[in-house]
Amino acid sequence: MELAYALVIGALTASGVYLMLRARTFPVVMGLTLLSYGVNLFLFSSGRLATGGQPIIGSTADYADPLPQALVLTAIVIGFAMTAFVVVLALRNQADNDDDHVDGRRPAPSPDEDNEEDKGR
Amino acid sequence: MQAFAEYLIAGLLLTGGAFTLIGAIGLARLPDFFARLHAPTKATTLGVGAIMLGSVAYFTVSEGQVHVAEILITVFLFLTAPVSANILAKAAMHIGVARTPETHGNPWDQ
Amino acid sequence: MTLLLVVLLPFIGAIAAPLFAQAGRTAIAIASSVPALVALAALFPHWPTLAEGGTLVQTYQWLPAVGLSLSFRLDGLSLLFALLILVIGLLIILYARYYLKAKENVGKFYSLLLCFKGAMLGIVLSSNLLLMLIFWELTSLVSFLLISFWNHKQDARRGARMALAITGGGGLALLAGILLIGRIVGSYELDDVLAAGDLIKAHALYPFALTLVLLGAFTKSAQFPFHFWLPHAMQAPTPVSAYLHSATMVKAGIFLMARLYPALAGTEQWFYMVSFTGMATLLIGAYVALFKHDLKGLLAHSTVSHLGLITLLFGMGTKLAAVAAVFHVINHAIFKASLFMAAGIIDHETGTRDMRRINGLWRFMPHTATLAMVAASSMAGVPLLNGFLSKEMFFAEALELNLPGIWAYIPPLVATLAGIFAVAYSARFIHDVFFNGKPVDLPIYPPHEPPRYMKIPVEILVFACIMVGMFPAISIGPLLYAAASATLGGDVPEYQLAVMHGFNLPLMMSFLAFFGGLLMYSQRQKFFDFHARFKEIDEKAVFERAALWLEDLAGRFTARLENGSLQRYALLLVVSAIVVALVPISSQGILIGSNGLTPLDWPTGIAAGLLALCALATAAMHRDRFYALVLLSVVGLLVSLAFARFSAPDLAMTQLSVEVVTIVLLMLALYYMPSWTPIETSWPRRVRDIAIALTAGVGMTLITLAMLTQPFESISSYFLANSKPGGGGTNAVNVILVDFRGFDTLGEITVLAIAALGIYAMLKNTAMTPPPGDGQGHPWTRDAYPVMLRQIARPMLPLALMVSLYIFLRGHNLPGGGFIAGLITSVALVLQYIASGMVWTQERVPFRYHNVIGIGLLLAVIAGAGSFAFGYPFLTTTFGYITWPVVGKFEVASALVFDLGVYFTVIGATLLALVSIGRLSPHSAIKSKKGGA
Amino acid sequence: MNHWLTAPILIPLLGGILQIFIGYAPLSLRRTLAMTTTVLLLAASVVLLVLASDGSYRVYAFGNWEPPFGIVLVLDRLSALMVLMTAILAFFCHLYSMNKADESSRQFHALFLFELMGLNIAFLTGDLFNLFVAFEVLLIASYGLMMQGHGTERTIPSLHYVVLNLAGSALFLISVGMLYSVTGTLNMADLAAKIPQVSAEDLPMVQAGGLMLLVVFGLKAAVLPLSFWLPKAYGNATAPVAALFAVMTKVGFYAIVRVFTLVFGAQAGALAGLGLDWLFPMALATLAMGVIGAVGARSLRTLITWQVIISVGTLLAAVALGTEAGTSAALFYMLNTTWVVGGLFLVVDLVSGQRGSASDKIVTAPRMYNRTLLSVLFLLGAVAAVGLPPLSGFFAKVLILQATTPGVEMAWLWGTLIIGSFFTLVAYSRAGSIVFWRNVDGHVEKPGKLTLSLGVAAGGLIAMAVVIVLLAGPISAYVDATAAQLFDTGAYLEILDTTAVKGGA
Amino acid sequence: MITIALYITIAMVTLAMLLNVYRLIKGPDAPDRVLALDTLYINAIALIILLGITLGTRMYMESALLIAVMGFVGTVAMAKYLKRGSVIE
Amino acid sequence: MFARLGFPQPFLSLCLFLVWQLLNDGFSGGSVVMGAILAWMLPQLTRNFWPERPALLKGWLLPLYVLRVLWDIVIASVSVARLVLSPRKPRPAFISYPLTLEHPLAITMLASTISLTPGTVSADVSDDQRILLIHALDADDEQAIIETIRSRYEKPLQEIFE
Ligand code: NA
Ligand code: NA
Repeated sequence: MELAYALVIGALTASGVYLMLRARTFPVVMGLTLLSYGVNLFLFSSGRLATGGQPIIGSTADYADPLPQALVLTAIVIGFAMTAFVVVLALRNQADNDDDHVDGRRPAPSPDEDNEEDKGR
Repeated sequence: MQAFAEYLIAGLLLTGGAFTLIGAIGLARLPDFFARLHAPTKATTLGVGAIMLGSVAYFTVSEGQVHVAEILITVFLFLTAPVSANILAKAAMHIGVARTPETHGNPWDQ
Repeated sequence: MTLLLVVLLPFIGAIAAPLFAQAGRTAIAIASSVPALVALAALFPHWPTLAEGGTLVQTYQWLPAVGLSLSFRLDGLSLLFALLILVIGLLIILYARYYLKAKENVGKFYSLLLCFKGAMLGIVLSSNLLLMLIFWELTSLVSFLLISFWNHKQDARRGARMALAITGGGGLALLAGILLIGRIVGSYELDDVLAAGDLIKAHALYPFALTLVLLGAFTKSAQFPFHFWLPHAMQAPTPVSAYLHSATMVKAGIFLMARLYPALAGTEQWFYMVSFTGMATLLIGAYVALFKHDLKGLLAHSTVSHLGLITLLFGMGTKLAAVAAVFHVINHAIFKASLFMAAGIIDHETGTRDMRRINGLWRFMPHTATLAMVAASSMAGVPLLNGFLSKEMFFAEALELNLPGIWAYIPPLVATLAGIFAVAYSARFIHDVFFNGKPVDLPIYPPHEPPRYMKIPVEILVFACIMVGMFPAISIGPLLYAAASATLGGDVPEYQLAVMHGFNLPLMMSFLAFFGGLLMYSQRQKFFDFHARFKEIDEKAVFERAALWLEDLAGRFTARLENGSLQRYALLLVVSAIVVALVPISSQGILIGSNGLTPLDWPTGIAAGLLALCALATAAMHRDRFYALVLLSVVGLLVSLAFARFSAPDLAMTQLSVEVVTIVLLMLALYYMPSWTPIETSWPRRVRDIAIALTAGVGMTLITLAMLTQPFESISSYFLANSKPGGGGTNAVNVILVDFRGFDTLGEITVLAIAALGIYAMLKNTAMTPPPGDGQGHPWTRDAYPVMLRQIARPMLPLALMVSLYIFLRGHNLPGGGFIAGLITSVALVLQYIASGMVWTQERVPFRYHNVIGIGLLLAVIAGAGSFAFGYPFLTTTFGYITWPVVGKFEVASALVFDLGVYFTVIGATLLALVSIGRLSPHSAIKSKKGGA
Repeated sequence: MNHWLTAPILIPLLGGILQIFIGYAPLSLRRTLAMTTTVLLLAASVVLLVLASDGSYRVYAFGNWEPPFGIVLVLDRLSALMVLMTAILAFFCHLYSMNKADESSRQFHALFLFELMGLNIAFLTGDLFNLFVAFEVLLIASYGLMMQGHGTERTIPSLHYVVLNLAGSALFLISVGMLYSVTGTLNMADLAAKIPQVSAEDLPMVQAGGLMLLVVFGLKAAVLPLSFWLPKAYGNATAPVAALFAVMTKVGFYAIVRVFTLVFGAQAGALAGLGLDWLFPMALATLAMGVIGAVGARSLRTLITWQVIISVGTLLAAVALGTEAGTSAALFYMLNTTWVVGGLFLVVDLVSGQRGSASDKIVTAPRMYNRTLLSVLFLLGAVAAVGLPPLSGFFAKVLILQATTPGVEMAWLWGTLIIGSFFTLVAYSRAGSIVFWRNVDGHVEKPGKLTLSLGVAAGGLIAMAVVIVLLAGPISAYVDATAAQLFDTGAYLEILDTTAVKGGA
Repeated sequence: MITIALYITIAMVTLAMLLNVYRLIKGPDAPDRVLALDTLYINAIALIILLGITLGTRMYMESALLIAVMGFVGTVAMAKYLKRGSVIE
Repeated sequence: MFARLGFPQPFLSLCLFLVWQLLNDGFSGGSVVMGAILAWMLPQLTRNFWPERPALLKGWLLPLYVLRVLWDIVIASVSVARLVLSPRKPRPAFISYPLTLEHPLAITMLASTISLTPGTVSADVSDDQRILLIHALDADDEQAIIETIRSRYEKPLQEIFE
């Protein structure tokens, strides 16, 4: 069980990080979202995994750790606010630069400046 | 638990599962989008409905107290599934998704 | 108080002086003289004590933590320098009264001059090395402003910058040196330092301390190779040159060597570093001075040379040499100040300083010429003038220097050679300016004698030259003795102050220098031709080029690193995190903890597989944005299933609601963006990114695995135990959120509120052009609000409100709560916006979302602050049970009010954000004109 | 429980809520109320400093839940100092903003006040996760503030800033998870108590978590290699915002000082001094990078932004010495650099307003109307920033230099700091002399007006460099005591003995 | 018996999810993907109910209810995006 | 009468009352009181969002209709299941169904019913709301489908609504 759970977090992190390193705002936002899924699952599991142990007093015999759940709840909400903000910022970028490149609309690279981030633009 | 209840619950669950699966198979198998649209709207909705009923039965019997909240979910699904289907169909017509050549009639321009 | 007052007075004057600027130049000059006059009067009573080698120390505490005290010391040495500063300062004030034009900013000038005077007095009177350093750097700073007094001139700015860089930089080295001395001695008080000479010299840090201190001294006193700033500082108005660059500031380095002589001198390092630097400076300065066509340039290089001479004397390390050095400080200050003033008069009256144009001034200003010729003779070392006396002592000391072998000849040789040059350039100063035919093309013609009072300072100084030269013992003897005594720590050698010491080797050298110099001047054309073969280096231009080059290099280096690429910055962050996390993990290894793995049930396994698959697919398919978005939704759904699977119903619900709103948000944004991401990066870079992403993923997997299999104990049992009795709710998560850690939640809803406000502000005046059709080029459909959707949306609203109320009310005891309820309400309203449009819905919403946010936050605060009234801390909750007929027993909890705050904030924030984006749509604007759907 | 502890949080919160409601009220009313809030906050901060200066710890347990179970605010000398420093900076920035900057959106004052709230939570909280929440509050407010103002030039820098900080927040949560998964607690004092007892098996987890926390704080503080986002972000923000942000990097600094002396301090057993050996070279590299950036700067604002990075490097290098003296010196330096850099941002804004299209670029331009005043302010600011006497920067630098003990560390620190100061001096003198002195005739049309309040705001912050010198004795005594209190971690742990309030009034 | 039925039902629902993801990835058009997602939402409802029965608790019931509400809005938003571009206009 | 008591939409209020009972797993003292309050309050709160009154002339016929549809759903699902599982290729068709219903809510209900019942999905409603586009999964006889819908669903709905 733990291995599957850990692999899921690994997959979320890897895809999140990869997308975060892209050059356009939209994939970056999606990457951050994936990353935050991974992080939330991670933080959640810092109280260890439990089955049927919902921390509702009286509903079960053994309770899961409620604290990480509360923390993750806070983290989800904050993450939501942050995502909303960054999405709108990406929109502003699109509006201001008529482009959604994370570095804005940049002048064409001059020949002496071999800037590898510029390749393909 | 009474045997009758057990049969009922098991039957409802299995029926539900089966319809759910059939809906999914339909979604996977049917030839074009409009055909696939039928599967979840009907089979899956019904499947989930059956499972809900199973749950209602299960908890009502096992806890000896009426539990009907699941019905609300089912009602909800019945209300919304046709709308989802409608708007998805509109989207598909707009995009002009491929149809099987056997199709009679034409979709509308959007 | 006296000494503190002496130092402070000029600063007070500096603040006061500009106030007199309106009253005219005379008034401000008089006002500016007051501090010096008062200071002289204050110092006078101490003379008897000092003359006998006494010392006056006054100390006030300031910053004991640093070792810094307001500690002042008056002894012979500091008195000598203080007198130079005060007396020459007074003369400069008088001189400047006539030098500056009425329209110039005299207020600023006198203010800066007084600042400088104060700083300079601070240096010489400080008895705490750190305090001295403060004044030291202050002189650099003020001199920067004085040199650039005419800051519209490029040369003035450049000269000032260069001077600041060199002297300020030297000051930094001095700071380090002083801190090292302080570390060795354990105190910065001069008494302690001077008493600890042996300790210092024996310490391992001594070479460092010495080098750093000397760096400070050498830069300030324009020693080779740092001498070049001084000639370029001549862009300053002449009073400044006369004051700073002959008499005072450049002597600060000399003063420092004299002051720390007992503590630092007497070692081989000292000898070699100081004497060789002095020797080089002496020669180079004298040589270059001869060839300068600029009057002040000649004087400046001559100053460099004389400073080298004094340094050399200190470097020799004998007591007599030190006495000679102190003596030459006085003499040089006197004749050089008068020469600068004379040069200033000439500049003032002719409009130029170029000696190739200035000729035959004797005819036009005989009085000034006489004064200048006497002073220049003193500079040349002509007998009966003060310059001769100290130079004679210098020659004598040069002969006494016991270097091994052939090296023994070097100092006298250098001394004589420098003497020859000195005579030559002095001769040039006299002949080339006052004789040598007629003036050429002077800007002001004919030149006149300057105003009467402008010459008085020069007269006084020239008179001093003669007095000291002829009656040294009476005129300067006691002061020199006191100063030398203070320098040497009371151990003054036998020396005689006489006009003639008989016919001896030093006198021979003087004669040789005198006639050699005259000969050299008479053959000057040959030397000029020889010199012209070498390209003259314009140090200022070199410095400027170096600065530009440095700026350019730094700029390019910076731009290379700070290249504005988010991808790079993000990569650095990710790699940093990976490195710091993997180092301990890989070095000590954590894999599976002692709890081991639990078996995996296959539905969970399949769901986990699907989750991982869809996550990876999102990354892989990210170029098709809508597709990736759908995949992302699946991930979100599966994550919420995972929460449910592992006992977190609240999280499952929250995750799900948030995920849907997020997707709506992303789609709102995607409308205005390309629906397809182009390939931007080369494949090696993508491979690199994949490798890094995989490393991060593997790292997180390992960490998670280790974490999940370690045994663990937490504070949570407390929450479970107190949730019901203490918090009044059976949903421990909710009780944590609204009670145990309610403050987190307050912060969290504040974040939501701020985000929404920020989004609103960001989009307020933004205009976007939406694409006319989708990515495949289909125009959008006509039907904005399909009838079925509109019809179903209507009953959905009351229905969803009911559900959200249900979720809200039960949240304290069962899964649910304000946040989820808020999102359900929001989503129900969003459905109205989607189904019936912006304008239609907005017309029906009877409140501003801003106010909803405000009310939400306010409710939360009020719920929290209610406990103040009962003497409990913020956010303390209370609850009770009420029994009503029919309804039965139900709970009333103050936490519910807090949760209601959460509820409203969520609604307000979510909708404000979504509506702000929705408002961008031009469609909604057009519709609003028509008045609704 | 002393309710004063909540004042620096509740005052701006209530003020901010009020601003939300009165978004459409006349500007003068909004300004009056906003200023009132900031002044009240300043007053409360002074009260807190007075309270803290008795050297005790004051604990405020939210919800009356005793630590480590509830969230506590802990007031000690350090937090009081941070709160007051911020309040003073904020007062002047806010005053400055009330000229024009706050007209760019109706949300300005709300965002500004919420920013202060977040900062104060961060400085006062004694709970690691609450620190995360505080970070988020101040970050989201800072995102909003950063986007204030017209024009499009700040969008990209803000985007970079936001994305990096979102990634940073993710890292923060991972770190919290890692630490919680071993210690089972979030209260910093409790963490400090439990870290020494961590088993060998769990050690790498805590170590990795701690170091990732260092990366997070390092990102906020803008330590190399995580500092490149800063120059353009600060450089493009409106002046009062950029000036207020002078304190933002100090939050990272504060967090490092707080967490790494308390939780991973000398008593932390196998983990004592965690991260310091990473921090020291990175801090020096940051310092060097800041100097290089400053030398290469082609506009005044860029120069100041690199000064921010120089400050960070200097601060953290001193802290990374891991000594009481180093920390004390760093705190002294922090006061100087925060106020002065804030003031410089304001001065530069006034300068650029009077130079037309030349703005703050280091080029020839028409002469400024208020050249004398502005040049004096810039000069004073530069002197304080470079660390020349007689202003506060010098004393700070001396304290830092004195804090080292002979050895390799000393050579590196002294070398970098002194050589760095030299080049910074060169950069400032070049920039200042060109901007203020290399003029063409005439003035620009429609220059930015230098009103009294603008002058007071900019001058006030610069004048703090003088105030620090005048109060150098008491301040140095205070920071010494602060460092001593910080290093006496045993006393901090006593906050765990706090009990709930019994009975009501 | 219920246990076995439950087991089989869970198997069928899980399998259904697999098939849905297959359709989601295969496409070929965007509406197919949204349809698959919508079906996944409904399957998730079933799965949660089944989880509740397995665990013998009704604590997850509202999660299922929520998926029904939220999933619908999500689907509608996506479909509207596909045909109108502007979800809220 | 109901409107004067503050029940602008009595049918909606009834539904809401029942929904509350469902949510609370059946009737209890508390749920009835609360349900009644909400049934009164929520329609008030949201009345602006439902401007056009649903003209439910014979609301009591609705349950019958619902039962019929439920039964048809079961049938529909079975038939779809057969189709899905059988190897035979279906013969789909787009059918334009001329509406006689006029009220949009009635049209929506009809369209929904069609979507939930055998082999048909409502794909679109024409802009003038006079024609319904139906996609039939397996249409042997398009006219028969139209007739079935007309008699089995549209007629009863017309009775309920108009
Ligand atoms: Na001449
Ligand atoms: Na520069």
